[in-house]
Order: sequence, then structure tokens, then C-alpha cells
Amino acid sequence: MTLSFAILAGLTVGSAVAAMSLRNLVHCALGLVLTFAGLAGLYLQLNAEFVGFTQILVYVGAVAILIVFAILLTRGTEPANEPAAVSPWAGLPVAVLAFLAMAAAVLASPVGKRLAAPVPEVSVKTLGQKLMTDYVLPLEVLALLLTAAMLGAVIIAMKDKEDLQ
Amino acid sequence: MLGTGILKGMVETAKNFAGSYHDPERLTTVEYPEQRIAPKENARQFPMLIHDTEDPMKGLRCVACQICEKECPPQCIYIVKSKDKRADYKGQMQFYPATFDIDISVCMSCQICVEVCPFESIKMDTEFELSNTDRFGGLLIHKEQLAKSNEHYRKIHPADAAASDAVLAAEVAKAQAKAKADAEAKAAKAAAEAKAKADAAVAGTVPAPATSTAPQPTSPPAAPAA
Amino acid sequence: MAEVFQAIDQFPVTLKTWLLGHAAGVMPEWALPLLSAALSITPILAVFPLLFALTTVIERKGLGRIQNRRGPNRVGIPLTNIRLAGFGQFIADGIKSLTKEDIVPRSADKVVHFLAPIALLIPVLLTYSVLPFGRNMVPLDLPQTGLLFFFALGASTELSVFMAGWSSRNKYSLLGAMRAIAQMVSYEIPLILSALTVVMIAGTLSLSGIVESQAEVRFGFLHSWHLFTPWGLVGFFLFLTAAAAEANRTPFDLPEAESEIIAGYFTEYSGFKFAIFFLAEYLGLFAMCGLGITLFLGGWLPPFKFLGFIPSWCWFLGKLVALILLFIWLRGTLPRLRTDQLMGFAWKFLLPMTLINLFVAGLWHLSVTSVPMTVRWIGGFALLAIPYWLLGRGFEAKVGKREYRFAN
Amino acid sequence: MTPLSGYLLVSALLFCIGLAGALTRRNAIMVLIGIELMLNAANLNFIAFWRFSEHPETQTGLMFALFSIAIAAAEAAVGLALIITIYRHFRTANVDKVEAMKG
Repeated sequence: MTLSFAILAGLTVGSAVAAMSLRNLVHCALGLVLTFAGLAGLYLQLNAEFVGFTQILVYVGAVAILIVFAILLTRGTEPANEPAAVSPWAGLPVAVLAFLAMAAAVLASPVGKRLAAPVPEVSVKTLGQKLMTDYVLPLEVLALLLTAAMLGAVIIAMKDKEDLQ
Repeated sequence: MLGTGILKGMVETAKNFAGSYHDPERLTTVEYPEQRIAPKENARQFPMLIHDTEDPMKGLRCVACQICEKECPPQCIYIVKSKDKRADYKGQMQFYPATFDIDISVCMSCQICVEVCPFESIKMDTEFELSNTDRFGGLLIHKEQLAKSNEHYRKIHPADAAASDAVLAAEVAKAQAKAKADAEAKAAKAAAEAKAKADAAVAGTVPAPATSTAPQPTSPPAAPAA
Repeated sequence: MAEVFQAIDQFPVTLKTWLLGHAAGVMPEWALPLLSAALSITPILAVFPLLFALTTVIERKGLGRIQNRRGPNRVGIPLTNIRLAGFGQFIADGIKSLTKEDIVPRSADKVVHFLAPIALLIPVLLTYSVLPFGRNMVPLDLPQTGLLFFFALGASTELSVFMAGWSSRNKYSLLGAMRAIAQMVSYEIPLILSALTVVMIAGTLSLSGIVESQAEVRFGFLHSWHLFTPWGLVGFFLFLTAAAAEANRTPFDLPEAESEIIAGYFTEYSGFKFAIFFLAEYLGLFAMCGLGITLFLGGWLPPFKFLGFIPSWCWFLGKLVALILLFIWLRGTLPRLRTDQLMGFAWKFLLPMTLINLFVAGLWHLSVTSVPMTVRWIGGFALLAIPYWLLGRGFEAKVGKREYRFAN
Repeated sequence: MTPLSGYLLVSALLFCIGLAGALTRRNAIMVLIGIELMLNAANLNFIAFWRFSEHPETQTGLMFALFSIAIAAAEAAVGLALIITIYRHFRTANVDKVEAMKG
């Protein structure tokens, strides 16, 4: 385990805990951003530069902004005197049990001890060529999904305006 | 077409840019503390008090009537009337301001004090370099600083000062005419009384009334246009 | 003679290698990469903030001249009468902002309020690490993802803007932040799409690779800058427009529209934090200009081959200064847009134009061998000019002749 | 060099933090954030397995991660649009209070 991995993992997990446990929703969103950035750092450690920077571009640049906008548009939904979470005993044991099961599986498996192969020769060019040949169908479906999502988001968010008229 | 307006505007600003270097006439500003633009005649900043004689404190036209204090919209004038009286420019005995303060941090230069002053005493100054490190005491201007000579007023607002001088001259003339008429009337009355006495002494008749013989004072001169 | 020019050209690289070579004997092994990084970072941290400082003075002087004023011309060397034509102004401004009181609103979110300027400056500074400033002068050459790195960091500044606006607990700040985010998200798409044409033609995301793709010499003297193609010319101006919006420059400076919302998202910042926002904004603009130079203006390449003796980094800096002056000129010329005009311009004009430009670039690339040059040029321009005219007409139709109801 | 299990443990931890948050928080946006965390944990798994696989040159894990990032973006957009609509309708984003369909 290298120092950089320890720092990045600590940052990612710590900020994820912060993102899930803080009271203020905007603080939660900012914690989430830190988690995304830490994950991008982990991707870079795994020699997945392209995915790492895409992660920052999409998650930090777009998804986090969306979440922040949604928080501001639905402000005042959590009264101060009301607890932010339902009784923690409902969800926490499930999560802890799930983690224990997964950790046991990971630690028991021989795959987990595997060390990385020499740095693979990945170029963006081959990635693009693969997208246009082997993965062209998923790509097209994804394009359709994104278009549908965009239209859907616009229509859902606009619906009430028509009702008002 | 989209974009032609932008290009036109850029040509215009480029002309300004280059022009301001080779043609100093274009520059609308001057380098202030060293160079100054002569103030416009109708410029006004804050009020001042006009005095006529050499000693500013003795020659103030202000008679502490306190009209300006009452009329001032932001209430920035503070006057204390004197206990004693002194002769004004007409020789009439008048009060004078023991204290006359203007808070120029409050004053809004509206000139209403000037409009209401019946004694041509408070006028607007053009002095604007009044910045001060003391924001409370330093901006409260006392009568010593407010007092400005009539020559100063003539220099900064010649037309207004001429009009103001004409009004004062008319006042003086009126006062003198009245004094003269009073003196004449008095003299006539005295003469008539003397004559009546003499007549009574001579004929023993009732003395005739000596009223309405004094000449009426001339009608006041039309106020010169400001 | 050529050796001398080359030595000047490669002087920064030689200096760094020389210093590293000497340090290798003195310093422990693990410290060498750190020293190498520091040696790469130092010139960036020295040159660009200095350029920022000079730009603030030049901008104020230039704007003054455009408005027939003199601009700052007093501050020179203290205690003497030497004025330096006002170029001491930035030092005075710096000292002023350093010594000013740092005011934090009582109800502000103190931690986020403190972190926002830092979170804005760091990504902006990091974008400089992939720009090729000269031949062999890239601090961090990412052969696979250089451009993506730049855009990823550019996108992460939006969040810092939000942090600043939200944490101030001020309506103007929040409004400014919302405007800034909406604008940056909208203009990021045309920005990336206009840069994508170059990636398509050059076939690489590496910025030094993109510069090298423009090194080919045409007609014996002209370097094949991407600007010298129909799609490159149009793409460059689309890129500049989107870059101006990304960097919040006039006419797209609505987030800081002082006539409406004071100073936008940094209304509640004062002293040094304000200076950091100011610095980050200008550094962001310079980085955008640097990217535009790399993508379309041949990076550190001279326009003509016979001018190659001038050092490569001089070319980069010269082009950068020229673009900065262009932005100052634009600021002196154009008024600010309205919010709906801003959004309409991004989605109804820039986005379709960049998409068409992408298509034209594809056609250009495919017709390299088969179609004669003149036909490609005329065809490319026709394909771009007709939509430009149509879209621009639709855009202009809304700004009809103004009618004054009471004045006439 | 960190072995595969390190990345997998981080990923499992992230997943469980997201799960706990999604199960316990009342606000719909927080639930969505929890789901985003779980998606990201899965992504980290894809990348880690790709890097440690015997044939990284096939790039399958990378592809999957890229696709999942794109889908997550779409999911966030639609999810947040739904939350905003629900908020407009019920004046709350609290998932416990939105019970119009409750019998």
C-alpha cells in the first residue's frame, strides 16, 4: 500500500462519510464533490487517465452543479428541529453487514492479492476506435438515452408551469 | 449581418484610442491638482457668509434671523443669536450670530438657504477641496471659516453678486431716503409747531395739524433679475 | 548563427537541465522529481501573475484612452517624481489589497467562505501545467489527455464560484453565482465543441501534439496553422466568444454586472481574498487565450518559416499579449448583454454553429486528397457562411428598431 | 504497489456509506447522493478490475466505466428533475412525507 493510495483512499472515504452525515445539504454536496475528486485521483493511480478526467468533467462539472441547483431550488425542506435522518438503526446495520460480507469476500478471494500487470498500453485513439466498432451499439443506445433524459428532464421540470397557466 | 455592428464599434473605439494620443483636444479630462478647469459661473458647493468690512466677524451681513436654519431641508445649519445688538450696513441696530455652524457632511447644496435669506447674507461658494481627516468635527464649518468677503463673491458669481449689490444699494438708498424724509418731516413739523405757537401767540387761534406734509418714500425699486 | 538562436530558444530547458544536473549530486534521490516540478512551476508562477499585474494597468490605461481619458499615469517610484507612466499602479494596488481589512459577513459560512477563493485559484493555476509555452516547454505533457485535463479543471471552477456565492449569505452573491454557473455551463459546450474540431484534425488530445500538427510548411513559408482553414477561422472566433463567456469577460460579464448585482459572487469578499478572485479571473482568461493560441494560432510556432529565429516562447507570449489586448479592446467597445440574450446566444447561435463547424471540419479532413484546394475552401466557407447568415439573421430580428413611446 | 484488495475495500466502503445514507436520510436529494456514491463505488470496481486483469488491452472495464458515467449523468438529471417536481407539488422533498399513494 503506497502513501498516495492511503491519502486518496482516506480522502475519498472521509469525504463520503461527510457527504452522508452532515446536516447542511450544501455541505453534503461539497463533500460529495470531494469524493468525486478523490475517486478521480484513484482512477489516475490505476492508469485510467481518460476516465479520471472524464469523472472530473462530468461529476464535478455537471452532476455536482445539478445537485447544488436542486438543493437551492428545494430549500427549506428540512426544518431545523426535525432530525435529518430516520433512526440510524434502520439503515446502519444493513450497511455494516453488507460491508462485512463484501470485505470478507474480498479478503478471502485469491484475486485480491493480485498485483497490477505492467502499465497497459491504452491510448485514447484505440478507446475511440473501440467505441466506433465493438461498442457502437451501446454508444448509440446511450446517445438515445441521453437525448431522452434531456427531453424528460425538461418536460418534467416544466410541467407545473403549464398547470399554472 | 451579425457582427458588422461589433466591427463598426471596434473601429470607433480604435479611432478614439489612437486619436487621444495624437490629438490632445479629444481628452476631456485634465491632470487635476496641477491643472484645473475654470469653474462654471453657476457652480455651487456649500454655503458661505458674506461680510462687507475688513474684519470678517464685525462685517457679517447675517442678522441671525434663523430663517435659513428653519428652512434648511436636512437641518444642517445651527445658529445662536447674540445677546447684544450692533449696527448693520444701514446703520440699523441688529442682532448678529454668536454661533453659525454648517455641517457640510449633511448639507445637500440645495441653495434654499440662499433663496430665503432676506439680507443677502448667505450665498453659495464654489470651494470643493474640503476633505478632512476628521469626519465629524472637521466637517462642521464654523462662522470663521464660512465668512467670505463680498469681493470673493463678486469674483466667483459676478452676475449674482451685482444683483445682490443692487438690492443692498436700493435698501441703503431707501433707508437714507426714509431717514431724510423723516428728518424733513420732523423739521417741517417742528417748523409748523413753531409757526403755530407763534401764530397762537399772535392770534390766539388753535394750531393747525401738521400731518401728511412729509413726502411719501419712493416706491421700492423693482427687484433686478437674478 | 542558427546555433545561437537555438540556444536562446531552448534557454529555459537548458537552464533546468543544468540545475537538475548539479542538484543530482547534492540532493537525495527522492527530492529530484520535486525539484524538477518546482523548477517548472516557478517560471509559471513568476510570469503569469506578473502579466496579470501589468494587464490590470494596461487595461485601465487602454480603456481610458478608448474613452478619451488618460487612465492611471501617476504612481511611479515612491518618494521621487518618477512616474513610470503609471506602471507602479499595480504594486500600489497589491499593497493596498494585502493590507486591507478582511471582512467576513457575520452569518457567512466561514469555512466555505474561506475555501472558495483557494478552490478557484488552484484549478486555474493547474490548467497552465498542460499548456506548451515553447518548444519542449510543457510542464506536464499528458500525451493522451492533455486537452481533457484542461477542460476538466476549467469545469471545476464553477463549483468554487458557487461556494463563494452561497457561503456569503448575500442575495447579490447568490444571484451572481447562479448567473455565473448558468453561463459557464452553457458556454462550456460550444467551447469544447469548437476545440473538438482541432482534436479531430490533429488526431490527438495532447496539446504539444496539436502544436506539432500545425508545423507543416505550406508554399515554402507559411506554417499550416489551423486558423488558415475555413473551419479553423470560424472555430477560432467561436472559441474566443465562448472563452470570453467562460472567463466572465465583457460583453459576457453578467455575473459581475456592477450596475445590477454589485460585484456578483465576490460581493462579500474584501482584501486579499478579493485580490485572489481577481487574479484567478485574469489567470483563467490567460489560460483560455493560451489554449486558443495552442489550438488555432499554432502555439509557439511563428506564422512564417523565415521568422523561426525568434525564440518559440516569445511567439507564445506575443500571441498571448495580442489576444489580451484584443479582449481589452472588446471590453472598451461592447456593452453588456442581458441574461436571456446571453443564454439565447449560447444555445441558438454558438451551439449550432459549432456543430456545423464540426461537420465542415470532418468534410475538410475527408477531402484532403480527393478535392482540389480552392473547391474545399469555397465549399467550406459556403457551408459556414450560409448558416452564419441565417442564424445571425434570426438572432438580429429580435433586436428591432427601438420605439420610444413618449419621446416621439 | 497497492494490491487489488485495497481498491476493492475502498469501493466496498464507499458503497456501504452510500447505502447507509440512502437508507437513513429523509431528504430525496440525499438519497440521490447516496445512490451516486454507490454508482461510483461500482465504477471504481470496474477500473480496478480492468487494471488488475490479465488482458487490460481489451479495455472492457474502461468502456463500462465510461458508459456508466454517462448513464449516471442522465440519471442525476432525471432524478433531480423529478425531485424538483415533487417539491413543487408537495412543498417538501422529504421522502417520508410524500405519501399520496398510501392506502
